[in-house]
Amino acid sequence: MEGLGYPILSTLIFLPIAGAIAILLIKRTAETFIKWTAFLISVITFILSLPLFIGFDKTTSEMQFTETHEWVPDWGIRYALGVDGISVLFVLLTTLLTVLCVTVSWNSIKEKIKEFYAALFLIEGAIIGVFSSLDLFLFYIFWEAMLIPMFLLIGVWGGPNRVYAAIKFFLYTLVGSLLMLVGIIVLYLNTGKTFDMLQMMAMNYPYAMQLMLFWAFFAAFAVKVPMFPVHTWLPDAHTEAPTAGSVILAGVLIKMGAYGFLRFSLPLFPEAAKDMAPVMMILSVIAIIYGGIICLAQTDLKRLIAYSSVSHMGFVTLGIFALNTQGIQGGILQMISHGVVTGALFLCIGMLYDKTHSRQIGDYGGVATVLPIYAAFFMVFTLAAIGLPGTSGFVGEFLVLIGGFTAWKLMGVLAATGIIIGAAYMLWLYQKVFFMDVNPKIEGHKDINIREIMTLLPLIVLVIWIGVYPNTFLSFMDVSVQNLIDRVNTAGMVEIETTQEVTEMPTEVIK
Amino acid sequence: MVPLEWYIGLSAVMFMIGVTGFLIRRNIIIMLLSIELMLNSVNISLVAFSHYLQDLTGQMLVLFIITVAAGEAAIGLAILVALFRNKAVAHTDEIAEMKG
Amino acid sequence: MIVPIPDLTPVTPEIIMTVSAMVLLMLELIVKNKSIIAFLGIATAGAVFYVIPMSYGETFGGMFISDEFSAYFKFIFLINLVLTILISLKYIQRQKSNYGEYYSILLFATAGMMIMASAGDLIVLYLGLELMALSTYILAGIKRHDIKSNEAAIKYFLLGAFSSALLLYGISLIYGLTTTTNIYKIGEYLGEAGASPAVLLSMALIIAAFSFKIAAAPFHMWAPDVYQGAPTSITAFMSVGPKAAGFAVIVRVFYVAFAEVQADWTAILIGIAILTMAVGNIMAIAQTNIKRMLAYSSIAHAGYMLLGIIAGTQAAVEAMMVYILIYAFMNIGAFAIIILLERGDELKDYEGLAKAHPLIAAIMLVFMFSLIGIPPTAGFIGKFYLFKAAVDAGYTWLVVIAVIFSAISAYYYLRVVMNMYMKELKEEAPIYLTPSLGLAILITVLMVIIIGVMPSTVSG
Amino acid sequence: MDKYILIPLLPLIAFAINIIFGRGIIKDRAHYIAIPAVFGSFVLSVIAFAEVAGGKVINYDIYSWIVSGDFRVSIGFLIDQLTVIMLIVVTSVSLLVHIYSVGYMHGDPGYYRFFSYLSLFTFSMLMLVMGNNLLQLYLGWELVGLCSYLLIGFWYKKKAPADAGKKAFIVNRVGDFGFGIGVIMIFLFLGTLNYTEIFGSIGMLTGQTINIAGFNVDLITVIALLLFLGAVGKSAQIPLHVWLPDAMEGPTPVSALIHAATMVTAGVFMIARFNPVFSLSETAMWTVAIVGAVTALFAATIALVQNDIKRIVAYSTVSQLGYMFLACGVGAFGAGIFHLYTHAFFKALLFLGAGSVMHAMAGELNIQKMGGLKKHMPVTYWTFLIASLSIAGIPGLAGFFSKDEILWMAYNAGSLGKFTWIVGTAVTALTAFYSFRIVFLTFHGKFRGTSKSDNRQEYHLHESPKVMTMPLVVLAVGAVAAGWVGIPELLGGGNWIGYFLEPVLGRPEITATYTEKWMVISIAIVAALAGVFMAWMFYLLKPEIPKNLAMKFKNAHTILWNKYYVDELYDFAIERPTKWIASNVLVAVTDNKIIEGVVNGLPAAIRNFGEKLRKVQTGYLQHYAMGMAIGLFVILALVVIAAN
Amino acid sequence: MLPQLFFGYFAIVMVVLSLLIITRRNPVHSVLWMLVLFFHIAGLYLFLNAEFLAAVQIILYAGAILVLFLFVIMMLNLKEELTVKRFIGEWPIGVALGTSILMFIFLKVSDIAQGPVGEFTIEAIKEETHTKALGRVLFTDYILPFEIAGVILLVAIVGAIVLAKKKI
Repeated sequence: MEGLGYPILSTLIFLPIAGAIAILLIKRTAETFIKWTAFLISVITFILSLPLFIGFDKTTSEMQFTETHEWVPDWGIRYALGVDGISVLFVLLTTLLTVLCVTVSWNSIKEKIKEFYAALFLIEGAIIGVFSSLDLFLFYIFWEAMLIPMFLLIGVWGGPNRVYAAIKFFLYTLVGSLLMLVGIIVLYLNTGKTFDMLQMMAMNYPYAMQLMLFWAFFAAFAVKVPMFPVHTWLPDAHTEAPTAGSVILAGVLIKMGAYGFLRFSLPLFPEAAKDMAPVMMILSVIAIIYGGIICLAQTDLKRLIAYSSVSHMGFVTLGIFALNTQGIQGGILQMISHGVVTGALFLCIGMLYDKTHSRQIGDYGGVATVLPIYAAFFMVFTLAAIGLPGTSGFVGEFLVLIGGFTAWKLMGVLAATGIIIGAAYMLWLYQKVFFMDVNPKIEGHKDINIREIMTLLPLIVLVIWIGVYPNTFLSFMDVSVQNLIDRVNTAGMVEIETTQEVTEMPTEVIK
Repeated sequence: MVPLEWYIGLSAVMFMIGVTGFLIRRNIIIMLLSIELMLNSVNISLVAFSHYLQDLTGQMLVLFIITVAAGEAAIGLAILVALFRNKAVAHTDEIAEMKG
Repeated sequence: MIVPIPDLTPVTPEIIMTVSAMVLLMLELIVKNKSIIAFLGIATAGAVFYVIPMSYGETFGGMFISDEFSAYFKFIFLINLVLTILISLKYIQRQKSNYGEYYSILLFATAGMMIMASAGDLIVLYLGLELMALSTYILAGIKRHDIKSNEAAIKYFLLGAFSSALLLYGISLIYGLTTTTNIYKIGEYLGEAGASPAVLLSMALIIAAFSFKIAAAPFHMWAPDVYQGAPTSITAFMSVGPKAAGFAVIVRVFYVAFAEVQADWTAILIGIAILTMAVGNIMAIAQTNIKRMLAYSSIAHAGYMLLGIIAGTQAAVEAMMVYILIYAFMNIGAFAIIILLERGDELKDYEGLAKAHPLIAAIMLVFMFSLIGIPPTAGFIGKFYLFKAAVDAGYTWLVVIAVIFSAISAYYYLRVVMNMYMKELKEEAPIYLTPSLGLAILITVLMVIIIGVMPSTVSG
Repeated sequence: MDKYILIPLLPLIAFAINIIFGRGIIKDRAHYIAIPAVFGSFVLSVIAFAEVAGGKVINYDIYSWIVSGDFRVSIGFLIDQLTVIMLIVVTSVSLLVHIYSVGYMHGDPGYYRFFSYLSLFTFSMLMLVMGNNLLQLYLGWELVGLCSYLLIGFWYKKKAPADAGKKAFIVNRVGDFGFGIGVIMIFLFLGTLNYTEIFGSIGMLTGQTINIAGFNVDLITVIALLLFLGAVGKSAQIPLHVWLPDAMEGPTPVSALIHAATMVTAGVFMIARFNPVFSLSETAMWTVAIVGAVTALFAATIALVQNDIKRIVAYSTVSQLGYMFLACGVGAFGAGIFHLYTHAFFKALLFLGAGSVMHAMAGELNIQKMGGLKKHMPVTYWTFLIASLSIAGIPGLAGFFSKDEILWMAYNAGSLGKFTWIVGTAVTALTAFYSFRIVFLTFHGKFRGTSKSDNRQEYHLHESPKVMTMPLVVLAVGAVAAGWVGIPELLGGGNWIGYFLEPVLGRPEITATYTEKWMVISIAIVAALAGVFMAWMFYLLKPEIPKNLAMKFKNAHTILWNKYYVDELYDFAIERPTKWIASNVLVAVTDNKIIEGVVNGLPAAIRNFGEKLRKVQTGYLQHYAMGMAIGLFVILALVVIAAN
Repeated sequence: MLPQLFFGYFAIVMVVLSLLIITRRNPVHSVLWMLVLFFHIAGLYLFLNAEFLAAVQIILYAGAILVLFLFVIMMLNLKEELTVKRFIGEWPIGVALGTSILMFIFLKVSDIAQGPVGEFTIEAIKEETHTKALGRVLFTDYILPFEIAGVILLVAIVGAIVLAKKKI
């Protein structure tokens, strides 16, 4: 960064990775030491990420904290990092959630502890890389590299059906990503052999190509989001992953898809995005309603939350493809909120699971009697999940609904039914688990301890903060989102100056 | 004067007889013989070409083919001997332990 | 009559290689410790490596060409040789096949490959190919007390001889059509005289023969059996060397000699490439033996490599060459791990490996992900380079097919990872770690990661 | 001005303190924090009232809440005549309920929780009424819904309260769905959510239409009806009334505060607040009026046969809310608010009285098992009686004046108004009947509960403690005197409240004559008295009549007893199909069969294909050679075809 | 006319011999028929003015390679060999493949366009004698392949020893 004297984004990416290696070098038996090292690394990373929050210039849509180095000059690949209003919050969310992932895993991970934390940090580094890459190649590297540790996280430390879930997760996302890779290559060849995202955004691609590339990128992003009908990996992955894995998955990983739409699909293929927006909105609304109703039939806590993520992410994509300020800002805020809230819900479920080793809703009941503090925390997150005003869930959802309604009234109305369904399944869940007679299986358990309270507290603060004063966060993205919308709206109407000649060898898209 | 095509035709027929022999015989030694047959048919066409094109390259190649054929036969039969030592089989369908 | 002495500079590497191989043969009689022979082999490789850049030129009336192209392939052959020797050292002892000849035959095979890469004449090409082939037949069957090794050798030998016969028939036809066996002269002549239909016949036969060498479908069927039956070190050697040599001659023969009929052979190779990717990947899924699985995987990789030939641009050929290099590292690396873990080579033998040997499992993981093509490993860079070149040449649709197959491939590579990391350890897993093997693994894994992280090492 | 921020803030602070420190430090002393806070709010409300009465309207923003592009919403206050009336109602009833709860909730393990929820509720309700924009209203709206949920389900260990809380929340959400869309539409067409700006520019939309499923519908009507849907949910009108009777599972003070006096009236408040919008759409107005009238009648009929004391009062609340909507629907927003105001006192009193009875009866709710409590708990009896008289519309009491105003306005409002007037009058009689049915069955006659010998329930009968009776007395005063601010000119009053609210709510034009007004009043009085008389006859004079009637009109009784089967209808038409679809279609078919079928099926198919292909790889050399030959054959075939 | 008749005889006999080789049940018979075939091939070489190759064909092929085959056949259990199946089950497919590929080749070869004529006319070779001409070319132009061929033979020898020697 300009005044800080150190490359903050690189630090955020490589500190966790270095940390992962460091942890691997610690002796296996020194468990406490491993845990504290992990905690320290995560906290330092988080603290180092704070300058992004404080020093961010909200008045410009330019990339900030940029770093550029030549990497593979022959292929026009640069190591270029930077954040703007769209991505900066995700970086912060990632660093925050990682800290909480470390603390929540304190006692629940008993095997291969150091590998676990190493995987966690590798994921963190890769995800921050995804959110801060300004070079498409670099972006893709991080995007894919994240798969490896996540695959292991689910597959090694997950639940009984973890292997299936891990492979499903991997293959699902890989298929999408590889199609995107082809798209990236086509894009690269048509931008004058560079992977510079800013340069690409300044280009106008032919419509037919835009359309094809839009779907190629869609394949990758829709799977990650996940949009209907490519969502079925999510319930399995969430259900089987260890708590920290679920938190990372729900908290930031699936945001990568929606972020991809914002960062690539809209600015790179504006005309295609505009034309395809109705399709995307329909898919989003299906996801909202489908994901919501299907929750009513779930018997597994994590599975329910997973399906609710499908529903909530439907709001996000709806907002994004509403292609207006409220929609997109709402979408982003909803992502942040969903990251916090669903992350928190998974943390909570993880804590409960640590005590009872069951995720079946039927095994619970009367938890509020036995674990009142825990119940209170869970209540707050439940309320945020159902979008109660004053909590983070409301602002994003409401803005999305405004945006969605403005863009297409019918879809706005249908999406709004999501808030009824949302209340129905979340309250049903809360009642089954926390109210009524105490299930003998949970009798006698201690309430959550101070470590767990401290894990959840920051998220409560965020939930309320976003709900009560969302402008802190909205102001980050204001200019960037406006810029993005201008880009989409002017596409095809105004000839945007291209900074570079179209390549000397025009590549045919389809031969 | 015999047309070149006749030689080529003869060579092709012999070659394909060799191929067919290779494809249908179970006995490894006869398969080896089939390969020799194929090589010889190639030789015939090469010598014919050489003669008609008034160029010695073809005959050179024939020389090398004969040499290599000798080497090949030696190696092939050595492998066969090694196989016999372990298992007295001489038919291809009896050496199908690895498959799938 | 005075026989002019031809310029020997371009053939120096081959001469060193063959002479050294002969010396090793003789040393075998007097040296008890076979490791010394092995190290001499490595030293030879070093010397050859040193000599290659100085040997550029054409000699023997254009029969032998040493250029950058051949030098690059020779470089791959040498890496292949060195790594194979490193992983063989103790392994062949354990396999009770510790003959000194083993190393000299390896050297002969490498010499054959080098001759192939440099061949400017079909006769030289054929002889180089036979030198390589005969050596590999021997090596495949070198565990002569082992029925599987015998079986592998006999299958490889018979089918190899069959494919050589096809090649020869093709050569004889093209000779008849052009009165020459010189690759460049054939190209020139066909360029002037135009291609008669019989040229296509010859081309078809030669494609069949070369497809056999690179194990492309439907000429691949020998590969799984031979890879499985041959000693693992030789499997590693075979999966890279002959394949790379095959690609070297394909490039030279098709781009130079058959340039006139490029459209035709491209069309055929597209079909072969798709079939190869399909067969390799789909059948690998059904495998339970890891060597067999890697055999099918190597078939599939040949399919990807063919993309580079099909695309037909300079960049694409370069990409293919880079891919082969990367493939050499990751594939030999994977085989090295198999050697290390001589508990068996069934997939289930890998269960719980991560628990017993976390580092080894992690390295295997790197190789597997590299074979899938996940960044930041070299496998991704290779695929990316190749796909980029193919798209640039207009074969987007073919790349999409390749991409789908490579997604399918993830399934079986992941099964290895899954077995290592997500299954319980059932019995003790002894490993045979020797310094040389460790060195080989270290080199391969480092190269896989370095190329993956710094693609500029290969992008030039 | 800044002092007004304290009105909602004080309860919020109390909530925060209680919820954070309640478990550890405060425990049973929670009321020491909650009551002063509410009292502070009350005092400030009175000050605000004085200021507004002095002709001042306070409207200011505190901070920008959500800013996104041209969407800007603030947190801010609008304190005008309507608001101050609501402020007084909310803070005073809340204060009394707080005090009452000290006694009522004494010894409950969730004591601190109860008070923190009450504080939160007070805060939310105040935010609702004080907001100067629609979204803040929505904020309060949802938050009171939350508090309602929390407080209904306060005794969460039992299933019924937990179910009831959930039901309340979800049914309210259905209303909020419409409300939310209404809010969005207002923003979409007017570009603002601020009240003053909305009311200033709503006129622009007259005549505009919106296309819904091919029909062109008047835009303002759509907006108004969407908002009204929210009100229907919150104020428990048909068809979303189902949650309110169930909500009686909560502690009685909650029923008094939330489900009688304040929260449920938020719908009425909202409609009154949006009178400039509603006034522009006749369709919307009539919808409101008819829904109100039908609800009033419908709920009153159900109340006739129920036995649960709180449920009867709950249905009475639904019915009275119907009255208020009726008033709004005929354009008499002032009358609606007036009734809201008086209703707050007598209905809170009824609930608290019922609570007092329950307290004495150890939780017994069935009025058939009560009787003769008059002598055991005189304060409760007399205050309850006053409330009943008030609700029945006995002249001189608060209920009489407000109800009379509504009936008169309905009569005044044209032909459809006449219909609503008839319904309203009928409901007056019914109201009087069921109110006194409670009074007579509970307090008069002989005790019918468990006798001394077995459960000693009767032995336990006692008057409630001072802390509980004192609020009853205060409320009784309200139930009597609250109406006096609105005595119509005809009866010598000045209808002060009507004029006070006129700047905000306006007043419909009076077309009917004095004679007609006298007629309306007298008919209402007669109806009320008839109702009381009938109740006396049925339950004190000849107790066998009800049974005979029930036998005679068995079907009708069953329908009323089962509340017109609305719950069952919802269960049958919505809940079950949804759950069925969720598990039998979405999970079983779409997800597991179709999508997973493809997702898992494709790899499986590839694998199967691989297994099949393996058979080709037989291990026989010849087969491999044949493979090569076939390959060569195909290539040659292609070459031949290409060449020809 | 005579050359054609001569060629006709050779062609017919060679095809018949080839068919005999691949169809005989007894491998020894096949080898012996092969021997006859090799003599005919040598005759054909003579006919094509390649007398050195004819000699090599007899000496090397007939004299060395076939004898090697016979040695190995001795290891077989000939009695058993005479009772078992000769062909694989799918032999018709093999035959069909062979014939159809042959058809394709004929289709193509029928219009074969000869390459340019080289310098070694029959007269030139006759003048120099075939063996000398061949030798001269072999040791000048084809010295490299010659050397490689030598290495191949070396490898073959070594390989044969490694694979076939009894003592491990």
